[in-house]
Amino acid sequence: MVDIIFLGLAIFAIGGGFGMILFSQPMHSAISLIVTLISLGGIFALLSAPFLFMVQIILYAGAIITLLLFIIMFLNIRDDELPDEPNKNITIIIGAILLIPFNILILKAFNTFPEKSMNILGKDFGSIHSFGMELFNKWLVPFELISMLLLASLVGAVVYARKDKNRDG
Amino acid sequence: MIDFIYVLPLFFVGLGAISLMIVSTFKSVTIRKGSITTLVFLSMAFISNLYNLNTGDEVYSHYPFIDIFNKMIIVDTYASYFSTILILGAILTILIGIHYFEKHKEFTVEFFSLFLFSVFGMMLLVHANELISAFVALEIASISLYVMIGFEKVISKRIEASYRYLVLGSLAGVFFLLGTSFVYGATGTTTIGTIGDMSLNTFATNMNLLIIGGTMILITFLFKIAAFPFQNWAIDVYSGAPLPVTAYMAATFKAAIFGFVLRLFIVDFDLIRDFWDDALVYVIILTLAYGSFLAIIQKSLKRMLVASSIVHTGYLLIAFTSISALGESGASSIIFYLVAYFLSAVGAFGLIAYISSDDHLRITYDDFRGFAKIRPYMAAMLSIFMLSLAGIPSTIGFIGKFYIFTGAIEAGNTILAVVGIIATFISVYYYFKLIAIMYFYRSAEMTNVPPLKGVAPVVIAFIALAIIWGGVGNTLVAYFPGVDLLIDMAKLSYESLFVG
Amino acid sequence: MDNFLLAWIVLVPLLSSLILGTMYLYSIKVTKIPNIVFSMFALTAPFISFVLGVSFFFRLLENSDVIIYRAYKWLSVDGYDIDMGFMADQLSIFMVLFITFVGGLIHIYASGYMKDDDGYGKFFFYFNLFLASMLLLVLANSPIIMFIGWEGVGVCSYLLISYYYQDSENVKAGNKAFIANRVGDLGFIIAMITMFYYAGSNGFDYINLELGMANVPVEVLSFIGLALLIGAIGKSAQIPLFVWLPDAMAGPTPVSALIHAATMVTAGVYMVARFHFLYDMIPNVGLFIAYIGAFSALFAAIIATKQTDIKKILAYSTMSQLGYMFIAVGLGGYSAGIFHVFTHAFFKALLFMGAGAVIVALHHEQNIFKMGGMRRKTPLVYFTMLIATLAIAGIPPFAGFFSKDEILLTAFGSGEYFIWIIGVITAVLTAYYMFRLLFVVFHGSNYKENRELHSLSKNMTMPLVILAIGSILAGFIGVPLLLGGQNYIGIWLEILNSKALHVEHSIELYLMGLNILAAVIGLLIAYKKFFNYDMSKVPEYTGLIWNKFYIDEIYDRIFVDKLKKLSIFISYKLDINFIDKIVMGISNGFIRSGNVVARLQSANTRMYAFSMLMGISVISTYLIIVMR
Amino acid sequence: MADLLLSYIALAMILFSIGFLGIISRKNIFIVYMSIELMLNAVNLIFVALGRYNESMEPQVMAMIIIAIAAAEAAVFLSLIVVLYRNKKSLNSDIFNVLKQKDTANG
Repeated sequence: MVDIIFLGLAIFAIGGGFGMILFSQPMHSAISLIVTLISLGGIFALLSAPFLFMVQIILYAGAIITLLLFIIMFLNIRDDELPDEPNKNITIIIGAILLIPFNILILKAFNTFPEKSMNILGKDFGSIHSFGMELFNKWLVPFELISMLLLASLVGAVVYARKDKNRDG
Repeated sequence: MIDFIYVLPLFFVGLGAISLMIVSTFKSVTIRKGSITTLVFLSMAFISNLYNLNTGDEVYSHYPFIDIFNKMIIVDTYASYFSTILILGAILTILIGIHYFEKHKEFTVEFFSLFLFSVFGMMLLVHANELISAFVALEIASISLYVMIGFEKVISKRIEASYRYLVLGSLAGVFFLLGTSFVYGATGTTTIGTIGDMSLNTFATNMNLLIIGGTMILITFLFKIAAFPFQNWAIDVYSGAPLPVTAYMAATFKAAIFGFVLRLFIVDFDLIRDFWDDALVYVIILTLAYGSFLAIIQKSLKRMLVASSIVHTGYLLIAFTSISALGESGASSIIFYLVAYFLSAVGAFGLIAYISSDDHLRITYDDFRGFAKIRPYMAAMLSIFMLSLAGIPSTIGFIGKFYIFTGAIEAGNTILAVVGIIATFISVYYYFKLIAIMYFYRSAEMTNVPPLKGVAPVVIAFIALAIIWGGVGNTLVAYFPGVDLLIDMAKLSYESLFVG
Repeated sequence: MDNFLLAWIVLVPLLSSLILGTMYLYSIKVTKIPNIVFSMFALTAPFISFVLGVSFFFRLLENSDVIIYRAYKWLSVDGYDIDMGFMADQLSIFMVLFITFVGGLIHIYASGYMKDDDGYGKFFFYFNLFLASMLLLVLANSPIIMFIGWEGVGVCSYLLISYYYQDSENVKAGNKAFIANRVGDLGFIIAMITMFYYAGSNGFDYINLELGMANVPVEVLSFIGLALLIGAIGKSAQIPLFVWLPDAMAGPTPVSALIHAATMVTAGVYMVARFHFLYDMIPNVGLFIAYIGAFSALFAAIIATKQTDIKKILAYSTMSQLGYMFIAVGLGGYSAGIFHVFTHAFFKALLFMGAGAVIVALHHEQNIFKMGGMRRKTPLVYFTMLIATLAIAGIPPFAGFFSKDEILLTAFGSGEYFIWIIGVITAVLTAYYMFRLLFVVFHGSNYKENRELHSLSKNMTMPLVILAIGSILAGFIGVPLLLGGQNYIGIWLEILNSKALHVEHSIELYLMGLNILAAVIGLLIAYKKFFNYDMSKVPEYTGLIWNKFYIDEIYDRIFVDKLKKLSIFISYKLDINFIDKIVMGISNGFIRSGNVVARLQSANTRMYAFSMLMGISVISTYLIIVMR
Repeated sequence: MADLLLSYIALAMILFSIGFLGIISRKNIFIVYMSIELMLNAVNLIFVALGRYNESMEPQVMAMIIIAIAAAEAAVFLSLIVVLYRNKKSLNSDIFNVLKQKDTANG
């Protein structure tokens, strides 16, 4: 049963990924990406990470991609403004061939891992409580640093987004 | 309390960044006020950092707030030393850039906020003792830089450079995370020091994964310092950026990256380094060749300096490969060369930024025809920077190269030393071309050359003096970056991370 | 005790140069400083150094121990120290003496030559810097310190050759000199690194190197020797790195005098002598050096016979004489080589200064066939030039005779008869082209009478006289035993000479006679062809028919025509087409590769990402292969 | 299948590769951005899978931090897209080549 769920989610994730890079309309791509992200959220749930599952759905699919969609609609791009991409498929094929050694390398390295059960663990593992304990006991530094990072990106976004007063000059 | 003193430099810089962010909304805060505030915060950080650095001959290693920070931040002599370089670099960048920022009206106070954020990120990077924290620090520095590059967003090439750096930088960053995940998979930890301990106990099967993880991290590292085959972005991004930012990236950011990578690779990745030493030889040769070829054809001075910074990356990597055989002295030659390059590059970029800040008349070599006639002091300073970059004796650049090449030979990498020396000879061509053009050609029409006035030229003159000073002899150098001290520090960071 | 004064030999010109540089900046920025103030600082420096040199000379005379002064520790790597050290031994002090003496005279001369130039202060700033670099090169106690001086000499020569930088040709000439020198420097550096690697473990000064060399395999020694030789060839303008020397005439004449007589070009000879301990162990390389010297000597002499520019003739003659020196040092006759360096310094400086005086007098005319009859106008210059010409041609008892004789004796005594024959032929040619110059310039008739001569100042003529006296007397410090003399220079530089020559006294006498004969033959040919040369004629060989003597015709048919063709071939075809092309080809190759690289910089984000992908792919493949 | 670590890693690597291919093949800057997001997600998947494998919470926290980093990057990237679109009136990254190496000067 778990296998079937995993397989379904994986197919959706991969299909969404391919859709994302193949659609020429950014809107369609973004929707494909959401499919992938939600599938990934499901896989997180399979991997005993319910909290991350929530975060993935709410924060990623819900917030970040919504923001992306908003920007796409905000710019209101017409079809004829989209770049002409005649060599897209050939590049993808060449790139895929070049990526083969990279994938082989990594999969070979993981292949030697001893087999171990990956069933969903008990209630506590991956719950908000255990997650919070881990975060605030051990990972406080990066967590706090994230706030600095967000501040920096906030300033950056403000700089970029504001209308320029010297635009004419 | 003592823990707090240790993180005081970081605290000041971070505080400065947030304060400037808040005050940037007020109209009354001008660029000048903003830059002075930046300098005040940086100076406070500098002084508190000197306190950390100056513990006599004792070297130390300390994890502040160990129960909360969980060994993710380390304060040791090594990190304090790098922080000194970084803060000093930031101060010099601001001092040299004031003129430039005032002349370009696009710049606002937010720029200084972002600037301090990036300094904060870089300092954090050299203090980081854990891969994820290091990545966050790297991202703080990078994101600030992306925006700083594109700050004058009405200029096409600025935002283009920003875009290119953002896309490729993020792409490279993903490899860091991928590497981190592999390292975690192989050892079950991401804390520097523990990785090394674990790697000694791990089964040989997982060793491959650790090596792959280290390689992925190395890819990010090679990208950020613009080494072959990840060097393409450098010339575009650097030449698209405003000149003071270019100087800052080429000199200071590179130092921060090396600061972190040296820690990581000295402490934990002995194995990967041995594994990579053979391959790095090709990377270095190609980096040197690519940079040299690119630099030799440039007509624009800025692009030439940028292309030659790729060559200097090659020199630094030569020292990097010598570490496995020489340990401390290999590491210290990198640190010394970083300082040498940092001074020369900041001076050269800064002076060109100063000269071309009013108008954009002096950009190519030809625009400097007969420059010595009109501005002899500036020409002399520019010549000093070129001499130092080319590594001519009695400049600090020569001593830096000397350490690197002798180190490479001692470590048995004679080929690299020879290639490096050939690259040096080629570099003489493009550096001396400027000197020759300034001194030996009839002057072109020179209009509106900025006079020697204000803070920037004085600072640049001091840098020029420091370059000569550093090249004259070891007696003086001993107090300057301190060769013996460097060795001690490299030693300590090695020991402390295993002990602590 | 007073060893620190050794450093001051170098420091005095250096300080003087720095003072001059500051003063010059002040002078162009604020108020003009009169030339006399510059002269005061400029001209005293070499003589102070000279006096210091003399004092060390006497100390060495009393006690022949090497004097070493370590100023401070310059570099320290892992407890391995390199000092800023100076060393005075017989060789270096001997060099210092004539560098400062001849250099000082050239300074005086230059103060007259350059007196109307705007950049008077700048000129002496470079000049003294040049002198300081040369002295550092000579007095250094380790190759690294020597290299600083070596580089300094290169940079200063570049500055001085391009001194009249308004003309882009001159800048090009300076560039050429600089590039040729850089090629040599590369050899030097490679040699240093190899030496350091194999023999530098105990220290890198000459004494330790000499000790360390003992255990180095001979192939490595040969490699070091050859690499050093590349450096020496670059500095001393030997085949194939000589291309810069004739072009270097673009600088003011005192610069040519300084570069050619006492300083830069002798650096290569000095270097070989300095590393005599190395070359003693590898006689094959030494022989190679001697051959390079011999061919350079002949080659340059052939070219010189065809030149019309007075300074170019002298330039080629320098190259030719340097060839002699290389023959000597290559065959282990270090004292003979240094002796020739010494005598050459006098007469070559004199020749250049005389030429400069003629050039100034004729308002910067350099073609000898537009001069003529200068004997009456400038008798003093004529007289001194005559002495110098006699000296360079090797007519006894002038200086060049003794040194050249000793070199040829060395070649003969070492059994290298081929080199010896080349040496003798070159001697004939030397006498020929030098007297050709002298006769045409000073004796030629039918020149345009109504020309006004620029007056020559005392500053320019006085050094001529001193050097003329020097050119007469300099040879007497090395009179061979055979003539009842005492070979002082051989004794003084005894430590260098490892090889005893076994030549019968009678043969030695024959050889000496042969040398004189060679010089006289050259002289006579020149006399026949050029004495009272008709200046109104076009300066080409077709108009010169002196075929009353059968021997002339033979000579013309056998030698001159062939040599002329050879000379044209060498100087135009070979020099310009071949050697220049190689040099330019290399640099063009770099630029072309640069353009290829530039094409990769397409400013296309996707392409950059793609190249990253390729890099990652290659790295992954590498890892798959390496990891089992 | 869902029991094997390798299958999760394989899925992650496929997604990672797709992301990389998107960057090299697409001119549309929106899709370039989405590709980077996809790559980050692939790395997250590896982390979470390894966390389950090691029965450790740590990687989940790391994944969480990576999501936050992605959010920060998103803010900058999206605002940059707006600037680029205003400046160039196009989404085609191939036409952003002011910085191309030319024979003439550009500083």
